[in-house]
Amino acid sequence: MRNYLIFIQSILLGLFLAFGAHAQTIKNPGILVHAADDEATTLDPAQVEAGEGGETVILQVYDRLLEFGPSGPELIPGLATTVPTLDNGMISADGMTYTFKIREGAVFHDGTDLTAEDVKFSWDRIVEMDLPEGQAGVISDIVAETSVIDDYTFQVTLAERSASFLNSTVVSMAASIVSKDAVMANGGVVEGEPNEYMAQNAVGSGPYKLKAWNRGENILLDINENYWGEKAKLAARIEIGAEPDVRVLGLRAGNYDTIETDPSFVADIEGADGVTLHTGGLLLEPIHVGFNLNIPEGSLPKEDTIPTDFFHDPRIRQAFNYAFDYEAFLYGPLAGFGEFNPHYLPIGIFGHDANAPVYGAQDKAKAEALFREAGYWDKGFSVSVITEESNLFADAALVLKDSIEGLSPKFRINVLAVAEAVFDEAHAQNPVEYAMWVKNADPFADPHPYMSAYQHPDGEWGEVHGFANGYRNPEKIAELIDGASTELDVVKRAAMYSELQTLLFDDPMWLITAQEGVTMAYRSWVKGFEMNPLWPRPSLRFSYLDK
Amino acid sequence: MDQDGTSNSNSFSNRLIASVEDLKVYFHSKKGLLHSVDGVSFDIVDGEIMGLVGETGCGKSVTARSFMQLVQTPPGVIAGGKIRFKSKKTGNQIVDLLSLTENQIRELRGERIAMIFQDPGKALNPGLTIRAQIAEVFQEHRENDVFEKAKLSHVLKGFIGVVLKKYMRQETNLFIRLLLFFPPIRSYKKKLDKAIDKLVTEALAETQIPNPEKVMERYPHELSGGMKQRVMIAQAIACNPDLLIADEPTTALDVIVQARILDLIKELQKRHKTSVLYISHDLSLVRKICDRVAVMFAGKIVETGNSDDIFKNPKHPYTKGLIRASFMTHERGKLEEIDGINAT
Amino acid sequence: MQIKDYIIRRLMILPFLILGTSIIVFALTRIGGSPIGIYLSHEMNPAEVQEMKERFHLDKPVPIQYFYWIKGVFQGDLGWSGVASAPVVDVFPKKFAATMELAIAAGIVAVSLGIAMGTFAGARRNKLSDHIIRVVSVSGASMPLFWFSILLLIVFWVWLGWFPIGRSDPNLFEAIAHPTGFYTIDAVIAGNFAAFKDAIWHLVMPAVALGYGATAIIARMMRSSLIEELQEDYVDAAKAKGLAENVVLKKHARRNALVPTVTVIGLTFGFLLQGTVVAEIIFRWPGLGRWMAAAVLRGDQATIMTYVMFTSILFLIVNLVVDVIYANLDRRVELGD
Amino acid sequence: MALVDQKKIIENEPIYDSAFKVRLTRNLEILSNVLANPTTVIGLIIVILMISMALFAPIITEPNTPDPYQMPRDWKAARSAPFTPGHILGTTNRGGDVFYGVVWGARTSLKLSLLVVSLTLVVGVIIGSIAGIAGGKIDEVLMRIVDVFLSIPELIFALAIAAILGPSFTNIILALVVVFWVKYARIMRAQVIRIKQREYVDAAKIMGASNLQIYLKDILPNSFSPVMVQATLDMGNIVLVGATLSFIGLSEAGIAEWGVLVSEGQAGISAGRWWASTFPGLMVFLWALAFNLVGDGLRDVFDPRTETKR
Repeated sequence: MRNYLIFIQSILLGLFLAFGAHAQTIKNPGILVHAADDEATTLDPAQVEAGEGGETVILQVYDRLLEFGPSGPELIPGLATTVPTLDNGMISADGMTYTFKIREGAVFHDGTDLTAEDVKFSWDRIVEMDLPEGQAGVISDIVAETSVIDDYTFQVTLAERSASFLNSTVVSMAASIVSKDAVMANGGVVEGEPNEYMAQNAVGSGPYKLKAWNRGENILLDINENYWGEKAKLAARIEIGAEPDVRVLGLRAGNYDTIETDPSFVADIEGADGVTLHTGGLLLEPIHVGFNLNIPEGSLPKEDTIPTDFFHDPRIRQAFNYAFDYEAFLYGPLAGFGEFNPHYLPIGIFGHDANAPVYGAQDKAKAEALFREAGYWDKGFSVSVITEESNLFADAALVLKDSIEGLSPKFRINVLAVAEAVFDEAHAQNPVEYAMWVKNADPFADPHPYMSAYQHPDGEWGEVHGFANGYRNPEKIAELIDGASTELDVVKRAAMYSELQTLLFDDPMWLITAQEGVTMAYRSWVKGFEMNPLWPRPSLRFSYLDK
Repeated sequence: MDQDGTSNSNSFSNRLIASVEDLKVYFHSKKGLLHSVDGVSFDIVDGEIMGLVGETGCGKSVTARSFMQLVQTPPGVIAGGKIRFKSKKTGNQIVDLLSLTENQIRELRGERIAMIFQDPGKALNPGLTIRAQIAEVFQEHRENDVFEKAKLSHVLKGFIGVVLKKYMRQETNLFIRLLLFFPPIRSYKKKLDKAIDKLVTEALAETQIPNPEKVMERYPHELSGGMKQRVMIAQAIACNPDLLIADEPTTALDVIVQARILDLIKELQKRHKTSVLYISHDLSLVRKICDRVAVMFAGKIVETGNSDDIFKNPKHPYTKGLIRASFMTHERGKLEEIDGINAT
Repeated sequence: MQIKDYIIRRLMILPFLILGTSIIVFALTRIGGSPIGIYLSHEMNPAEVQEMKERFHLDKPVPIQYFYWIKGVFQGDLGWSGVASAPVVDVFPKKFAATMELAIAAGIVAVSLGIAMGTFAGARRNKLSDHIIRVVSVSGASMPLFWFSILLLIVFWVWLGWFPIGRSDPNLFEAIAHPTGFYTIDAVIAGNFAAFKDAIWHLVMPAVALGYGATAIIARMMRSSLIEELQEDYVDAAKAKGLAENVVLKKHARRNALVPTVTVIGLTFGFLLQGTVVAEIIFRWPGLGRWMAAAVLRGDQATIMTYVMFTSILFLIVNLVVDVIYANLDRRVELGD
Repeated sequence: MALVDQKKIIENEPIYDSAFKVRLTRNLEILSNVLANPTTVIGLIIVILMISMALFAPIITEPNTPDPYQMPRDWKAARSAPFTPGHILGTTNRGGDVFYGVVWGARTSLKLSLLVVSLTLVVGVIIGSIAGIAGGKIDEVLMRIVDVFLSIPELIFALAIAAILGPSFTNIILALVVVFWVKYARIMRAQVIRIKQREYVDAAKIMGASNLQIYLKDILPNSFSPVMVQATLDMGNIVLVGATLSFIGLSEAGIAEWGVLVSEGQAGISAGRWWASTFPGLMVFLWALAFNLVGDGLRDVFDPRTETKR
């Protein structure tokens, strides 16, 4: 017995001596440790979903023809040596043909040279594979034909004129350039089937090489010494799936250099020693509450008392928009980091009209009046809102619950915070079997994708959710959106979007809770910090950073 | 070693091996202090079989356990009295068993005073072989003999001796065990084991156990009740003690086995000239083997005397009742007992 | 009954138990609806969803799906884990080794500490040390692991910085080969002391957190069975032989008190295994538990199925082993049903 | 020696006397034995405090409308320290009042444990009784099913089920019921088989009692003590497992439940906001501790093995 005690004592003493007192110097020198939220599901540009963990890696490991610069939406050359414009003649006068001069001397990680052939192959590959989970549409919706002019010249012909081709297609992670040799040597291209090799390995030309992917643990990136541009200064390690609290604790302890942050963390990070909080600017992913105007009969949860055409009435949609406690959401969960922005053109995007009318503040009287007018004030209603659990979306749903239930005791909102997969499945149904949900938009650099995806009556969501059933004048809205997308005159285009915003104020299809502010926490020893919300999460290019 | 000087030494005559004087043992229980043994005095004459009789719960077992300081304290309290004991093999020193230190009493236990328990099924460790259990006695008290028998006396001094002694006293730790694994200590250890085997076999043989080498390797649950009690006896007399305390050694056994065990105890007692304190609730049994008897009732001795005298001429009413009660069982037992003996 | 017969009988029942478990678990996973969600994104259209369903046979009736699953199991295909972005079989061995390493470490902590504490307390019944150990052990069994782990994390990782979280320093981890998957053993094989120290270092916090509850359970059982044994006649008989207190305690009483404790140790294994889920989440241990937790939250049913099945098989085998050990240790009982 | 005699009388109590009076006196004695253990009494006091807190929750704090089991959220007062006016134990990240969560969490826990224990007890006792009384093939089949359920560690099983059913408090209850009934079935079956063989059951049979009568009058009451011990222990365990499931993220959003609160509050600890997870965590601990202490006390009394020798 005594032996045990002595043993334990000596162990504790040993521990203390060995690790009790070590100085607070830069931890993990030579390597950037980033704590991420999600595991990557795939590293294949042809398979990766927008906004998914794999994009974080693809951004660092692969190159694209053009990139977004360190801050803001301006484009800088990537593998293409110049950004095509009408002026330099690389965009044809009709706006249909784009020419890219490919950088000479770029080399893939496997040692092979990068040529225009690889570029064409990469673009064609994603269209040919056309994986349901991937983003083939980013290219196939807009590109009619790709061609190799010579070893270092690549040309694209569009299907129709587009104001957003460069800053939504060319820079997309889906348009990353992969090594043709590597793909052909490992499974080739098969329609409708993922390429397992590419999903788990990365043969790109970017500043980083994939060293190891320990699932559920970390992804290790090595510096690509043969990079054509400025070499990365630090190797990188992405810690996967760190819960918010672990991320915060790790950052405070100096074990992590950068962490994926959302505004709800700020209170936990502010004032911590050796930690810098980068704020300012806004993310381009408005958090929205969706209304379903296309509810299949008998599909709603049994607590719901609303009729299926509940949201066809614009007054009810307006009433929800008036009832929401924007301040509670912005100053509560978002900790003040963000903007009131209740319409679907985010601040910072071309076409956003600061003078357009917005909801922005809770107005219970107007909400009550509209509910009375629509005939639900005395009747009351109960409706379920589906969301992913334990994140800002759940908070937004709870604020919605508190706002609506605070209006009248006859109103009930049931928050169904479900697993991500359940949410995704519910969300992917057509028609969706829930009346409301909370989610955010995907970021774009151009107003058109927002408008077509989220407002157009025949757009991606408009079709699924039956927007045509609810708009006071769906034709007018469709016409405006379509017109703006092909309008190359900047002033005219801006006016069209401004008009749209006014129309959509009177006839809202979403409840935009807020536009989330940029918050990014990193150890103060990290040098050269740059972030751009247009880069995939966490909006960092590790190669810029040093410590 | 006699703790108290002159006053009592007079009363301890040379004839005696042990003497209990005004022993008081109490127990704390939920319902108050229980006077389990309340002023008991009796002597055990050297070489005799002394009987201690009384019904279950009257305090006889507690008295017996007091000899070895085996009464659990708490809840027990030794409230007073002395148990004086003459240790023949160490120059007839007279000691008070109750006031010995833990180490002192340990030297006596198993060596000078041994005990046979009521239920051999419970008193043998179910997890150890018979060999291991008997060997312990030799390992503890006969270290020199074992070394001599193994012809290893020469290694006793020095490092190897220390290791082997630790092994004998079962004070091994991981380090010692590791050492024992390597030659030459390993071979010494084997020799020691062999010597112990021999001693154990001899002890078992003495209790007329057939095939002691095989029995030795068995576990208690593989043996019959009678065999187990023989093992207990072998273990008790292994060191040839001065005083053997037999606490109802036959109660848990059936009648035929009872008789054999009784005979065995008596025979061994004669051969080794051991004194025996024989505890029983059965007066007729006691009469058969005991020279003298003390009758105990409710924590007190009510009558002491020659066993035949007490049986023929009981003075205390309790004794009378006890005799009447045991007479019937005795008669029944006797018939079966005779049959049993004839049959073998 | 002979031990051999008993084992054979139990081994014969084992496949049926496993089959039963698989049916129950599979049925349950399908009650909640199709597991397609993990493979979908909100941007897919119905045709694409249908395509995904076909890829994973989820367009078939449930019994057929079960058949596909069983068929897959026999072919060494446990499905595609949406959480790990890889086939379950590819990821499983690594995670399994990590979890086992943690569970075994915690088990070693629990068994050695539990037996020591239980013996210590039992031998000093109703003394101060006994009371302290009793309080510790009762509180251990009631302590929410998630809470205790958080406290450890705060104190030893954030405040004191003594112990790291995660499983290893990735650089050291990458530096050695991993033939067994047990990082400590791999480090020994590689003869890399730094890696070995690193492995032990990372194990300390989760193993202690996880082991605490089990320690409590074992200590409690050990204490009560030791007290029981100390009241047996053979203990008095051993004392009557003149043996030292320590020998009586260790060789006689403790040995027998260990017998019922062994069964509890078997149960403790289940306790440890399920505790890994919480401990691995909090300490970022890249094992099965953490994977399972992620799978649970994201509806990754291939992983859930595999994990539950595997855990229960492991649990059954451990229990069988424990029974056999128990039978070998305890001379008083014969094996029965 | 009067005490010894009394002990003998208790031991020799005629076992076929099934009269109510004997049972009552025995119960009273059991009660006094239970209360003799100070740790049990401490446990009992905590249990009573916890349950009163749960029962009087609407009086202690004003219930949130319309759903009192939802935390009242004052978003703008999020992350207030303890002793802020109106928030004696501070607030959570969502501005939920921690004191409200602690109090109503007790009610949630009581609801959870009572529902699960009573449901599992009924299911388990019925199945165990059927297996024990019927014997033969029915017994064999039922026990194999029980074996299958027992072969999956309970938290993992509950986790899997709760995950599949989707995150909600009701689903946690369901999952725990599916997992916890087995123990009762096992205990009950063993008891029934043991008691079936006792003399008084034979005696009752000879007296012409029907099987149901025997079951209700003799077997059921006499087999209840181990079931009750298990139920008491489970009252604590279930809250522990339930809180763990909530912690992992399987409960409803915004509900007043201790595990949810700990999980919500853990990130704040490093920033010095210890209160949001410490108090609810402490409550889970105390709740489990109290029921464990009482359960242990009961087991000590009911289980003759731990009765100490003189």
